[in-house]
Amino acid sequence: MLLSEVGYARPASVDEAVRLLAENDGARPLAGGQTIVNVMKARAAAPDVLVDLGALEDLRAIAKAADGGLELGAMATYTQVITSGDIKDARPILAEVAAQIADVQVRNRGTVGGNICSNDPTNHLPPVMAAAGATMTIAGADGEREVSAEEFFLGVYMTAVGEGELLTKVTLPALNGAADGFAAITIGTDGTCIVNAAATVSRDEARVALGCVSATPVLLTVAADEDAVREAVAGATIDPPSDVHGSADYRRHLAAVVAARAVAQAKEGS
Amino acid sequence: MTTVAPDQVEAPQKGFAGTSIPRKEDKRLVQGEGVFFDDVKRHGMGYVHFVRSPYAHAGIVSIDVSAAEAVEGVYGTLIGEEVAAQTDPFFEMSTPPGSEIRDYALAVGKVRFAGEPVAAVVAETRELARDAAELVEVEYEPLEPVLDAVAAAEPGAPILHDEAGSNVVWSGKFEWGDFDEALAEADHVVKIDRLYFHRFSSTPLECAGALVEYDKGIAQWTLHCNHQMPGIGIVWMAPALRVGTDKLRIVTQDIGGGFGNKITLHPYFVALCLLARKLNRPVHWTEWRTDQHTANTHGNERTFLDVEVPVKADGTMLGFKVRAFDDAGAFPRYEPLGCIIWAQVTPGCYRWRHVLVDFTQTCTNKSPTAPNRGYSRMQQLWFTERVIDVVAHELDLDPVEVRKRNYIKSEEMPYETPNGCVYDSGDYARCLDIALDLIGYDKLEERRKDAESRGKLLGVGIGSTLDSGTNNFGQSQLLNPELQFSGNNEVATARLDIFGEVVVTLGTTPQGQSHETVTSQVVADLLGITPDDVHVRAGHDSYWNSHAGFSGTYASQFAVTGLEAVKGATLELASQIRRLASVILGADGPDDIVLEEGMAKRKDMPEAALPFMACGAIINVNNAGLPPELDDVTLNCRYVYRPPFQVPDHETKFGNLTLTYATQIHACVVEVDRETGVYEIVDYAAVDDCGTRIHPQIVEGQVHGATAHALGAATFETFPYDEDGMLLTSNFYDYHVPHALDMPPLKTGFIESPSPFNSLGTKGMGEGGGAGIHCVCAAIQDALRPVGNPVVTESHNPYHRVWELLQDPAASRAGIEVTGR
Amino acid sequence: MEPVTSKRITVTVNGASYERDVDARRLLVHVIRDDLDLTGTHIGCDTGNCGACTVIVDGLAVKSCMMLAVQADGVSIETVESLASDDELHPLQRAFSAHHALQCGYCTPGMLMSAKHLLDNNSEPTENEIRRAIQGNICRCTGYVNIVEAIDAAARGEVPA
Amino acid sequence: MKVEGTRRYEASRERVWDVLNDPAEMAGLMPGVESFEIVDDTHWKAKVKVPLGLGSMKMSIDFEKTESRPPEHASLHAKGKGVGAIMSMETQFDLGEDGGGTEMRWQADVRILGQVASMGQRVVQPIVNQQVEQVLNALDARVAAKGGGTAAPPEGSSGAEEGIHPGSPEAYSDDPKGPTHSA
Repeated sequence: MLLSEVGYARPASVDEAVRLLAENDGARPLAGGQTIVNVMKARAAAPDVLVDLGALEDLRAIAKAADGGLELGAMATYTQVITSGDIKDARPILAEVAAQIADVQVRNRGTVGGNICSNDPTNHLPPVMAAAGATMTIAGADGEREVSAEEFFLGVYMTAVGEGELLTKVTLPALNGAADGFAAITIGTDGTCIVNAAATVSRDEARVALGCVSATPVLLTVAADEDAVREAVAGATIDPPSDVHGSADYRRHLAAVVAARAVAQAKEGS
Repeated sequence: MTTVAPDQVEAPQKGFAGTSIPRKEDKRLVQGEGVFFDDVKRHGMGYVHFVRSPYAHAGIVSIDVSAAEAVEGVYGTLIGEEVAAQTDPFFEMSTPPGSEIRDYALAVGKVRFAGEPVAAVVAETRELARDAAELVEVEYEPLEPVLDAVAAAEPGAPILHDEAGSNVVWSGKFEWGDFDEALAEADHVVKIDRLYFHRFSSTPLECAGALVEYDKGIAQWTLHCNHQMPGIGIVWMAPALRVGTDKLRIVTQDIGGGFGNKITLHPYFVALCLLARKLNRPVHWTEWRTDQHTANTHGNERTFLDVEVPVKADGTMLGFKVRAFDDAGAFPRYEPLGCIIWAQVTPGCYRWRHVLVDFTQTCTNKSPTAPNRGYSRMQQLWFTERVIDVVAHELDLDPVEVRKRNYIKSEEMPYETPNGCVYDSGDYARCLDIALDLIGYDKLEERRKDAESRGKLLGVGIGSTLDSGTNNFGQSQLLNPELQFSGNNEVATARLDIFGEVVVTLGTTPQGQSHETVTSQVVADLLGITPDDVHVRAGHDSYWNSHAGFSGTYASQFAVTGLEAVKGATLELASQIRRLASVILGADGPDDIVLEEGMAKRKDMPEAALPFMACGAIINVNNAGLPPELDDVTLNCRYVYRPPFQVPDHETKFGNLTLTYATQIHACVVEVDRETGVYEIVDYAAVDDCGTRIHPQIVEGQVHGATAHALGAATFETFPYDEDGMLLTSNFYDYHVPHALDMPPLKTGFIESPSPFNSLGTKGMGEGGGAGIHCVCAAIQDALRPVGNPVVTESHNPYHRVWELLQDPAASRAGIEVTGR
Repeated sequence: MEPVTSKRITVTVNGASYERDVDARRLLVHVIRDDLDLTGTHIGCDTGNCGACTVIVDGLAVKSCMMLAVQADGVSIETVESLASDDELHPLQRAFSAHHALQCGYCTPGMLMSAKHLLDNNSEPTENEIRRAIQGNICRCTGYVNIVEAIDAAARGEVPA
Repeated sequence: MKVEGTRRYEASRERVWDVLNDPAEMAGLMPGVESFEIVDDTHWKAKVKVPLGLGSMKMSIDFEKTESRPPEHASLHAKGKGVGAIMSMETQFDLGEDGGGTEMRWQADVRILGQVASMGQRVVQPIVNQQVEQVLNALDARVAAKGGGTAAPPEGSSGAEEGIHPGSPEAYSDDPKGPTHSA
């Protein structure tokens, strides 16, 4: 409950934020704080400097992209995602999944960027972004670069966002007839995920991303048919953890179940 | 035979008792104006942070606090050596070897569970205290931990307490009736090799803590805290601190839930007392959630081995035999009392007469256990309910019918159990019928088919629970004949102040059980005033002199001991008012005076009336000329209630261990997803019988809350340890407490079987919710019968456990054997 | 600007403005309870799960143990102490008492602020919407039965005077 | 928590052994090492600031070489003390001749005690895998630096290799070594 001493800055612009992140050893961005503050309470790991992104209003924007896809500001909160008309039109799965994350209080402050950059293996959004083929825009000292979801997630609490860099935007392609699905087995109703999976189905091909079974989402491209999906998951190289909530075998079995259910939901939609 | 002669029950005239009046506690609590210990602040107070052991079992080679003490803003520290020098070990209740255990406020020489406090640091701010705590250098010499109660009893197991030379805290045999006769008479004997009740806790939302002040002038401590059993707390703390009991003033106002977890706080509080004295400054300690899970008390963890149940073909149960192992954790702090408390409900709700129990309690390198809601009785009741369901299924009988055949009948009440306890009143079969009706039991087959059509397995389960209330502490002598504890008591004072206001103080420590409100109802009815006219002081203060040895709020006893103490003090006050008014108004005698609307009136001439204000004024400020026969009238009455107990017989361990037995019969319907083991409670009913209901809404609230604890434990809540002795659910992230979306809609019903053993007919009823664990286990076993008839042998059934039962039903049946004649 | 380890913040709490120097590492809940002595807001866990510390910040229910005090510079905070106005209880407070929606009262302040946030945004919530609104508020005494009834009654205006 | 695997090097056993046997080299392998001190040829200490994504964990680690049968087998005991965390690790390296190069079979049994363990097993397990992976990558680099040629892509059953992208932001380079996790 009692954090170690930490430096704090609240920049007014993205450039200033990037500069602070680059110039200060051990600096980490502070978005909604719904993960990093907990880790600091346990003093399990501690950043030396927190760069508070709260003042960067333009990172909160949610807008339809030119091609009918979606542009989500990294600081958009889950509550914004749940209530956004653009998202309901362009990519309703985001609102549906955001509504299952934690509770009202966390959703009022937790952000899209925070969820995918903390990349806790049980987080909801990394698999959704992987299945949807999202693109992450990362700002750095020498301008912005784009990284695909496949390349973005590197490890637990580790993504392609490097020292001195900042995720500013997530872009999702237009559905164009495709449809999304998500399924999870959770601890209690809408609790922490024991296993989850997201799927995006276009025509008869499914991109399925498995969560909670590895340090990062495991993406499979397979025919959008239940047996094929189950087989693909059974053959996938995953290394699920064993813990209080389930053994590795249980998670391995559930991965096939939630993958099939996510694809089934997507097929209904498309 | 020690049946207590039932005295005549005065049905309370339909006054305020029996109605759900608005609660007096609410006004302050809904405005955030309650006073919980962490809200209390003192000028110059230091914040305490405990340095805790990362090891489950290790020797302490050295502790160096110099770096911590050098930090500016750090007021001081405390380590085990100082505690061992300045205090004596806490009083141990057990017989050897358990009695040889030396338990101090901090670890001395050795650490015995991960999270055990090794040193304390006091600093100007909360954050600085934690920073400085990280500078305390402790060198450990890791030892092998033992983490299973059964293994701990085996020769060669690592020994926790070298001075005791064994991990056994207490062991004993209980033999009632004639088990061999039962075997001879039985058509079948059902054997179950292992049943396991898991470790968990009711985790009150407010963690433990205290602000402790030391008054150097009178060498006395004041503890603003949330201890829920101050009477016993002081009995442990005073001798350890080598001071008289009056040197420890315990003050509580609002407590954020207790459920038994705030009974054994004495080690922490003794450390705080030493610090307050050493630094001559108030010290303030707040336990955080992770500290509470890793190092505060847990509920009983009990393993039942080699169960044998002789039974007739028609399902009549004759008795049971079992070897039970109970896990006390690193230190027996309320234990070994749990080794006898289960005997309050030996037969559960059933009429079997032949019992053989071999009971052993051992120490393990885990956090100490202590009374957690349902303490030791819940474990025994779960055992009897599991036996009923397993035997019924193995003999292809309907568990509902087997219950009805074996339930103790209401006409047999008061019913004496095989070990001499007396079930005062109740109608179990009728409660079961109400519960079955509430869940639509007769339409279950249709629902089972509908569920199957959706790929779900439907199951129904019953859970019967007795909530034994008001302990006879004489049962402790069955563990250790030399113990000088027996009976029970509670205290209350009632007085008329100078302006005629009725002021009541209690000895209890409510943590949400609405004592101020329920007390005001009883007092109002007895004095002919309204509850608003009764001022019940909030909380507990040992300075009020309204407490005794067993004061506190625990073990479902307020509705009996608390209210009887209140009734005793109020009747004495009423009698004194009538005697005073009789003299002042010139009536023939006190019996000619009646108390109505805050007045003492002559029955024959109601206009001749003395308002309470006048009575208060006369005695307090205007008492010249009062006749000598009123010399003892003070209008300030203290009453100590003692329940009618005898000391049970040491040899046969026979005798009445509790005064009242409330009943709760629960029934639930679950739907299990065959593919994932995930299950949902689709229907739930709880039927309660706690004798006379003083405040029905409050009784219902207790039923809802206790059921939520049970459903949480049945599916989500567990305290497992890894092989290094690390607790795997050390905070609310992994220890999932049910929230509003997790709870199924609860249907409730009730009947009232007044207890003949106290004048109000009431029964303590806060701990009957364990039935939720029993009925979920039964419902899962019923649902899975079509897929291999697996047996539910554990109290905790998370989704992955149900999936394992679905995958390999035979594995769960390996320990089951039915021998037929 | 360069990172600092402590900072002066200005925050409006229940209509009153406060200025305090706070360490960057200090949680908002500790400032509310220890520095501003508004002890109605409680702490029940150390992982942001229990919601006992729920307050309303700029109109949104948040957990004050999951916010650094420095993040609250310039915001307006409502705590449980703001619900009653000159001794006239808020409808939710009266409904909680009428329906016995509290026993120990430790979760009640946070529960009331979540309920207020719900009714501020949804005047006719269904039972499921009520349960979702308090999903982040753990209660260990009531099993939530009476809390849901109380919030429903307050929403429908059926509350004793 | 047991993690194991094999690594192949173009270098001779003796060269790989030179790295494993030299405390100065071994101390430098730890992720986020800030300083180290050689006590004697079987004992050394290192102060590290392990990067864990959301922040770093400071730890002082004492190493002791428990077994040494050059050039085929070495085993190491490491005990780390950090803020609210105690780490104890037993590692073994077995070097076998494999054509011109060396095949190293390694095993590590890592135990984490204290507050960090409260972050939940499902997070601690992958984090430990990531750190072990970093040590092996640093070892590859050291062996290569001694003229042993580039290390062949690792295979092995350990969780460390599969499913986890070995790179991390600190060591982010354009062509990440080893298999990316996602197909």
